[in-house]
Amino acid sequence: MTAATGRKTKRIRFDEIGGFLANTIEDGDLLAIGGLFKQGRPLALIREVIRQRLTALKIISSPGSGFDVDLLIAAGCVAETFLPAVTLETHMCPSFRRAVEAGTITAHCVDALSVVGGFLAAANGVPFQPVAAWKGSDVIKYNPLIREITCPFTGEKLFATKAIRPKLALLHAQEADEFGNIRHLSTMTYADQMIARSADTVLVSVDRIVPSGDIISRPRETSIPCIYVDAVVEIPFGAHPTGSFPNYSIDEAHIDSYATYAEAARKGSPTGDANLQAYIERHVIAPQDQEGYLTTVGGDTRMEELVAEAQAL
Amino acid sequence: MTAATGRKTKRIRFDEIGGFLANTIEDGDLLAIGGLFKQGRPLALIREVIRQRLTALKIISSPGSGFDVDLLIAAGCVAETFLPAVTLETHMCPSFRRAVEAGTITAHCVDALSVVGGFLAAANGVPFQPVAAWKGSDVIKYNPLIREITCPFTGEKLFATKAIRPKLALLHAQEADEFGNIRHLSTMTYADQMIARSADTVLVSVDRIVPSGDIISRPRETSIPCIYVDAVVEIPFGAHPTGSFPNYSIDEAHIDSYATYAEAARKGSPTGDANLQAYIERHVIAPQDQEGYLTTVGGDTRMEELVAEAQAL
Amino acid sequence: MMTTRSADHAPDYSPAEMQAVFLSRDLTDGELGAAGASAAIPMAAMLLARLRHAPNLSIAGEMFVNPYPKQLWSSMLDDRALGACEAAETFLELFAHSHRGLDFFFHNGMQIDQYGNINLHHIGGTIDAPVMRGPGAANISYAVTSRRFYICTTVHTKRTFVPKVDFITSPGYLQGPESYHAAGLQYGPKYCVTPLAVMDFDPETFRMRLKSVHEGISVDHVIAQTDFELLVPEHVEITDPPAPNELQLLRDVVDPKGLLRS
Amino acid sequence: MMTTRSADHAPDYSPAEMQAVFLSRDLTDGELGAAGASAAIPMAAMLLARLRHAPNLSIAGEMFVNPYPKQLWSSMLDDRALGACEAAETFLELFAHSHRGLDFFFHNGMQIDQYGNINLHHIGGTIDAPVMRGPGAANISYAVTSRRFYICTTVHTKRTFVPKVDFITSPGYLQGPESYHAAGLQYGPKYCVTPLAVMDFDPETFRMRLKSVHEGISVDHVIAQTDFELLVPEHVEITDPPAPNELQLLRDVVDPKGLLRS
Repeated sequence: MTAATGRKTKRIRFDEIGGFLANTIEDGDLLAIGGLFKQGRPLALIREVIRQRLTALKIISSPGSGFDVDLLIAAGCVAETFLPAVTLETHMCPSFRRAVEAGTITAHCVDALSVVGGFLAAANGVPFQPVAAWKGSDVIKYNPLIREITCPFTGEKLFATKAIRPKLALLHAQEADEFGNIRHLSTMTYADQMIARSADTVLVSVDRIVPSGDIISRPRETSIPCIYVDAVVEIPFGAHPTGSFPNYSIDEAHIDSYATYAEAARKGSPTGDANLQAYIERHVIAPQDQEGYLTTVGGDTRMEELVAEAQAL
Repeated sequence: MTAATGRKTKRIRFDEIGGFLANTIEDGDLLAIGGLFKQGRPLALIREVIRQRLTALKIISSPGSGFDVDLLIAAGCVAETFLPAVTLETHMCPSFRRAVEAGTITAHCVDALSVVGGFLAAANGVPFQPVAAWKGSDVIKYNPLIREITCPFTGEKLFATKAIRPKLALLHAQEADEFGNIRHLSTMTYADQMIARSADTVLVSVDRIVPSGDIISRPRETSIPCIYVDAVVEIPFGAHPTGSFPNYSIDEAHIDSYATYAEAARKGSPTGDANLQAYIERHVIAPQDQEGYLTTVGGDTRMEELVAEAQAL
Repeated sequence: MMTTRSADHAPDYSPAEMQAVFLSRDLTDGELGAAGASAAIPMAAMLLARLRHAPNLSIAGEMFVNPYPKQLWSSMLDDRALGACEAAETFLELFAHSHRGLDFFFHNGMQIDQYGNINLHHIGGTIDAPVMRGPGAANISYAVTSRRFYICTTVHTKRTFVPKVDFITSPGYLQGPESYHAAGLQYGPKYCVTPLAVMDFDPETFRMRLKSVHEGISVDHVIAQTDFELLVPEHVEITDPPAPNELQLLRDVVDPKGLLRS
Repeated sequence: MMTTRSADHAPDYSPAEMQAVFLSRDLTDGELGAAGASAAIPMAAMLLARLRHAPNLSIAGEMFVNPYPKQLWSSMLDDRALGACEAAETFLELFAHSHRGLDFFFHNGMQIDQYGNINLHHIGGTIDAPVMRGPGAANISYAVTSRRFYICTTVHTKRTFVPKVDFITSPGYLQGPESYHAAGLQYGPKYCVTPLAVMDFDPETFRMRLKSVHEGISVDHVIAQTDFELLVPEHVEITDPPAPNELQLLRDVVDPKGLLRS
């Protein structure tokens, strides 16, 4: 038996992303971001969120985040974060630090188990996930996602973390078919599968759309089935400057250059804010499409380097 | 960087299975069985459980079971079952029916969510899993694994199913390396991964041991990492008469022939019990090794048919 | 209490084919549904719907998404019966289905009662000391998480269609509206489809009601095979038989080995 | 309060290499351990142990099992830093680690106090209105689920080694035995390893105690860089320097690009 004819595609074009966002998320909503730290972050989609001038967003992610969250904060899109760790690893996140210290955003005090447990509970269709850890940490004193609970079998005290249901999840993967079956080729999938199952709406950027027959030939390798995906868009180097292994590596130099602007702005350098906003204008607002963006970050030459670095691993 | 030298193998020989069982499970313990219904059931390992004359076992499984459980009951190994569905699909399970109706075993009234939730809770290191379903069913009135619980966030009443920690899990997969990294090639993995994470000890039979480098070359395809596996044994056609796709299909004819013996015994046919025990003697007790067993079920000719059937799918 | 037409000839399709075709027509494009273990008719219904009028129907059991089998098998939960799939999942998905829920599910039963409750556990005695112990049921949560379900059975006799099941494995409408609402149930069986007839449920009393009889089957025969008072409207239709193109797709593509005719 | 030996020459290894070598020696064959995000030294320690004396050591973070990287990277949680692996997992494993637990884990901190508590959240002010907001910590559960942990930091100054952390991101021994036991904690930091020295914890008071200073570092210098009263025994050893074969394996196989020397 072969695939039915007349099946609707879930593939959208790059220039339809803005419209998709307009229909699925509003100012103040909870937005979930896939990937972790500098890998598999849907940066092309994040840049469109900024271009849409969305504001007062609540941001959640797998437990590690950095560049994209900092950029969203610098662009004025964020009111609250539910992020266990926010770091560029080699630097702290300047715009995040600045905004939290200035009190312009609320950085909720959460950890990995509360966030992952919240995604897991939502994916499992239950209102909470039990957690048996956390003794002695101040994080639990301030964490808005957790409550104490008593085990009905053993009587032991433990914690419950609340189900998290983002309004929209933005993910990046390496491959998908046009019906929204997603395939990660990277070793690390992080929380992408759980996030897809927990969110009301899911938009995934991929490096490459593959034929449906290719997906069907290897069903074990589908990481997120189409039933959890609302739209898929092919964006070459769509995770840049984060990596999309095994296809291309992390552009550390670009992240460092952003961090230099953002750190100068944080420190109150006279030209700091202007330079940071110029970065956003140049790399986020001005480009009309992904090709335009890639031109601003080194174009084919730089992308070939990142591909080569990934291949050498 | 390459694999360290001096690493201990987890591979055991067929003739070491008995000793492994003797060291890891006792009469009355909770034994978990992987696979589902007629696929991926570790029958060669189950036959060794019978040869070891283990008794009064408590049996748990993924939610669907049949042939192996019926055989264990017919051989007198079982005191209690925690099995949502027990069926040969085309027949009911005769020995199971007979034993429950005669009151010689206790068949606890459980369902899929309670069992899967119990494995999930154990795998997650928490004492219970919340479940938001089950309204209106009599199963919850008799299910020993569940209690009512109140959500600490919403106040809603729901259920908790208790963590299940089997003493030993027996699983079957298609491939593994000698260090116990398991790879399912079948489309269906059922609850094998959760069972491996929930059990105290895990023994896996596989169709084929592959080089460690093969596992490392495709890490996404490792279904159960070595840290959850205590021993692995290569047993060609080790799931027979259940299937191990894509390598070999289900031997329905053999299962039917067993069912005929068991059903006659259940119905009290004069030769019923003797014929059923003769089946066990011939196929379980007498064979000295897997080759000996395979000879009793049609040998190479029959196995080639089952391989061909799997390849034709 | 009469049928509108009667058939003089034996139908050229099997009862199971009639059941599959009827059910397939009730499935809507874009829906998400699943079936349990012994599910040849439900699988045929879903595959046929996907081919004929619902290309965006998603078939997602607990552990796979959108199978493309080359033929029907009596089981639905092994690799053989799935053929190729768009995704292979695990029992973790059992919980995931609780979140977004399903649009439809199919149930079977050893006993089915006048309120659409289903029993797969025991007949006679008690659950701890049954006269006859059934297979049990893998999954009883769909009464809560599936927005509708179908009862589909290959046996329609007084032994299976009883006034009150000995054990409620999966609830239908319990003992009627009061108990149904008191239990907090929101969904229930839409149709009960047997080799003889199609039944629905009276919206006032939640009792089973004859909707149509299959070609060649009399209303009296259905009543005689049912051990409770089946609600029978003045006018009972004959189930619309399989159209040629339905039968052709069913036999050529879905069930080339003729499992539903055996 | 004197060192047993002093070194006249600059060591031919870096402080980070000393830390990695010291930690590697404390890892035992057959153990299961993990490290967090910024973990070049812990990763080096585990890889070196696996090569030298612990071939059955399992390295399993939340999302991978037994990586074989070709070189060290500053992160440990991306494909680049893992190289090939024996298994790729997901964040579901975070919970799985709670079940069997880990034998060891590595922590870092913006502030570390005399009881081994770690702060990655804020310095000054409050968590809601911090003077300086840190990155936070991905995972704080290992204080409960790991049977021991190491504090490993690349900075040993009075700013990092404070009497009391402003915020307990991950607990060490809290405020000593009474509070530690009252909180129900069972495990804690074994060693605190810095570019200057190795500290352990006094079994009576749970306070940090100097164990050894690295070659070329004086006890007084460590004291001067620590903003709380470090317990100092009569006799402080010099940390056993890397043996030639340790350094060779570390540089040739684990860290061929010299990340720990940069």
